[in-house]
Amino acid sequence: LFEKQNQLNNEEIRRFGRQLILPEFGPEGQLKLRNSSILVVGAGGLGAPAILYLGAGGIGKLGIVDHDDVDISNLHRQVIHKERTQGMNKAVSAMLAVHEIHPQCHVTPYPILLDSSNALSLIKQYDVVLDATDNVATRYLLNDACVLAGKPLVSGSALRMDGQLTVYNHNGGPCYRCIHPVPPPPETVTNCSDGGVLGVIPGVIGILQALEAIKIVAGLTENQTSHSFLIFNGCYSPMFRSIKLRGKKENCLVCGENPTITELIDYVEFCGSGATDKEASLFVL
Amino acid sequence: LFEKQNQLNNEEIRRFGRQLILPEFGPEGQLKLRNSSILVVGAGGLGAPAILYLGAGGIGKLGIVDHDDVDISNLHRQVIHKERTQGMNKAVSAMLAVHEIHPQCHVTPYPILLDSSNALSLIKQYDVVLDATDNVATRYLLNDACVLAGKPLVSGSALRMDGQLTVYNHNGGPCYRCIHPVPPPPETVTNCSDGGVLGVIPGVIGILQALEAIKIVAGLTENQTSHSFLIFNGCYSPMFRSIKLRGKKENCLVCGENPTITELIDYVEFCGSGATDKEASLFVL
Amino acid sequence: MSDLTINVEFSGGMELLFNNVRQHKITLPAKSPLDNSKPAQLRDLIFYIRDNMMTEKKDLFVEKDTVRPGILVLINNVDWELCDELDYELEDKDEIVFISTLHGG
Amino acid sequence: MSDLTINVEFSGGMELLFNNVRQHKITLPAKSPLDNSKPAQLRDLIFYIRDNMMTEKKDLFVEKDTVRPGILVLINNVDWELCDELDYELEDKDEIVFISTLHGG
Ligand SMILES: [Zn+2]
Ligand SMILES: [Zn+2]
Repeated sequence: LFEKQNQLNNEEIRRFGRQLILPEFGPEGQLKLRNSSILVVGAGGLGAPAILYLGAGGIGKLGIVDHDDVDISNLHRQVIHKERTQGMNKAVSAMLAVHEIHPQCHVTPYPILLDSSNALSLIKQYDVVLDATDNVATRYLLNDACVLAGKPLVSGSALRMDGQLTVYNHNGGPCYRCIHPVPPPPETVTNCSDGGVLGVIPGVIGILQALEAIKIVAGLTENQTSHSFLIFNGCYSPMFRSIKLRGKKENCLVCGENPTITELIDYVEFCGSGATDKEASLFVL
Repeated sequence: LFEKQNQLNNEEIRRFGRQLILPEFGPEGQLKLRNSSILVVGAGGLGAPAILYLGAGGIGKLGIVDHDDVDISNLHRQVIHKERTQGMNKAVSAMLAVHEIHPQCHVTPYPILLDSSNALSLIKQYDVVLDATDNVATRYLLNDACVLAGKPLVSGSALRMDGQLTVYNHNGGPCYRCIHPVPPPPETVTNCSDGGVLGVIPGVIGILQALEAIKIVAGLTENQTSHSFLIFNGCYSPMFRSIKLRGKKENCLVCGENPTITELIDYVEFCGSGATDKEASLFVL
Repeated sequence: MSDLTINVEFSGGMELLFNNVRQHKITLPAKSPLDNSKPAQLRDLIFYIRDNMMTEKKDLFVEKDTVRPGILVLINNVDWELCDELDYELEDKDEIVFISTLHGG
Repeated sequence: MSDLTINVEFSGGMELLFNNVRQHKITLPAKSPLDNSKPAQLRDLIFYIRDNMMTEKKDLFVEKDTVRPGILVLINNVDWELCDELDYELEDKDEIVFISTLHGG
C-alpha cells in the first residue's frame, strides 16, 4: 500500500544521497518525489526511459498503462524490456525492471487500452500524467482527461530522427487543444511502426519527460512564467530548439472560459483514427 | 568472437526493423553499427544510458571500462545496474544488462583503472570512444590517447542540474586540449559524489553521447562542417544551448602541427589530482 | 528594399514534402501580391510556398487558405499565435519554421 | 550612447560565485576605463565583474588578468576564441556566458 511519509528512511537517505546534497533539491525535494504518484501512459520508446528514471529516481508511486505485449522489434529502443519478457504485457515487464532497481517503488501495471470509459477515474489517482503514447486519439483523450481532472500532462513524441516535448495544463499554460483545436487529417499521421525511428530519439524525449515530471512534483516549476515547446532533431544542428508557446486560450473547448467538453467524448470518431489502427498511412508525413 | 558481416541476418532484420525503414539510415546504417566497436569509459551515470542504447541499438562490439563496484547510492541514476548487482564490478554489471536485451552484442568488460600504461592499446581496438568518466585526469588521458590513436572522442559530463556534451577529434575539429590547454585548479573541480547530481541529468547527456557515437559510426556526420558544444541545464529555460566551437588549434600540444605530446604522460601529476581522489573539494564549483 | 529574404525551415516530417530539404532561403516581394499597398504577410509566404515550391500533395500543407491542422508555425522561435498568425508582417531575415506535430512514441 | 547593457550569464557552477544567480544585466561605460579612446572590450567586462560583483574567491574567476583555466567564455553563443577573446569589442545587448567546464559523470 502506498502511504505518504513525513521523512525519508535510512535506506532512502543512502540510496538518494547524491540528490539529497543538491542545494536546490535536497531532502525536501526527495521527500516530495517519495510522496508523489505519476501515471505513465505507454511503456514503449518514450515510456521505457521515463519509467526507468522515475522509478530509480525515487517517485513513490508509478502507474504504467500499456495493453501491448513485448515484441523483439521493440527492444532496440524500449530498453526497459528484455528478451526474456517477450510476449509479456509491457506494463508488467516495465514494472519488473523498476523493481530490479528499486523494489520499494509502488508500481501498478494497467494492461488495458485507455479509453473514455476508464481514463478519468485512473488519472484522478495520480499527481502527474506522462503521455508516452503513439496515436492522436489517445493524445486528445489524455489531454481532456487531464484538464477535467486538473492534472499536468507531460507530453512527448518521436518519429524518425525528430522528437517533441511539451508540458500541458500546468501553471496556467495551454492544453493540447489550445494548440491543436482541430485534429490532423488521418492521412498525415505516421507512427513509429510505419515511419521508423532511431532508437535513441524517443530515449532522449522520454528521459526529458521524466525530468519535467520530477520538476513538477518537486515544486521546481513554481516560478515558471512562460510555456515552451522543445523541438529535437538528432541529425541537425542545433539539435534542440525551445519555442515560446501561446498561453491558455479563452475559447478552448475544454480548458477555456466556457468549455463545451465537460466529459470525455469519442476520440476515435473525433480523430478519424484510433489507438490500435495498424494500417500504413497513405502518405508518410 | 567479433567478426564483421556483409549483411544483416534475419534476426537482426526483425529486431532493428524500425531503424531499417528510416530513409536516412536504412539497412546500410544498421550494418555499419553491426560492424562497429565502441569503447565506453565509465559505467556510471553517463555510461549507464549510453551503454544501454548502444547495446540495444545494434552496435556490434562494446568495450566497457570501470574499476568501481555497484553501490546502492549509484542506483538512482546508473539505471543499468540493479539491486542484485550491488558489489559487482560495474563493467560486468553493465554487460549483463546489455545481454538481457541483446545477447548477440559482443561486450567486453574491463574492470580496470585506465591509465597511461593501458589506455592506448585498449583504445586502438575500438572505432569510437565515449568519455563517461568523472575526473579531469582521465579526461586528459582519454583525449591524448584518442588523438594518438586517431579515434573520435564523445565526451559528456554532468553535475547538479548541469550537463555538457562535445565531440572531440572528429572531422578536423578540436581536441579537448585545444579547448582546455591548461587543466583547471584542482580546488575548482567537483565530482557528482561531492556536488550531487539529479539522476536524470547524466541520463540526458549519456543518451546523447550514444546518439553522437551512432551518428559517427553510421556515417551521418560526414558532411558536418562546424563543431559544437551542447550546454544543458535541467531547471533553466532554454534547457539546451548549442555553442559554435573553435576549430583545431595549430599550436595544440597533442593534435597541433608540431605536437610535443607524442606518448601518454602522467595525468595525475599534470592535473594535480587523480582518478580516485575522493576527498571533498575546498570550494564547491 | 523591394525584396525580403526569409529563412524557411520545414521540420517534423514537413521536409519530406520538399525533397527532404529542411532549410530554404526564399526571396519574396516586400509588398503583398494580394494588395500592393500592404507589406508582405505570412499569408503571402504560405501561398508562395504552395504555388512555387510544391507540385503535388499541396493539401498536406495548406487547407482553407491556412496551414492544415497538425502544423505549427514558428516565427523567430515564437508560436505564431503570439504574432498575429497569417497577418504577421514579414521582416527581412525572419526565420519561419513549419513543423508537423509528431504523434509517435 | 555612453553606456552598454550586457547580458551576462554564469553557468556550470559559476553562478555559485554570484549568489546562485545565473542571469545578470550589467551596465558598462561604452569606452574602456583602461584607455578612454578605445571602445569597451571583453577584458573590461571581466574586470568589472571581478571588482564590482565579487567580494571573495576572485581567484576562482580571474587568474593572471584573464578567466582561470576551466572557464569557457561564449560571446553570443560562439566560443570567444572565434571572436578575439579579451580584445573583443563589446556591443550593446551582447550576451556573454561564463561557463565552468564540468567533469562529473
Ligand atoms: Zn485548452
Ligand atoms: Zn588539440
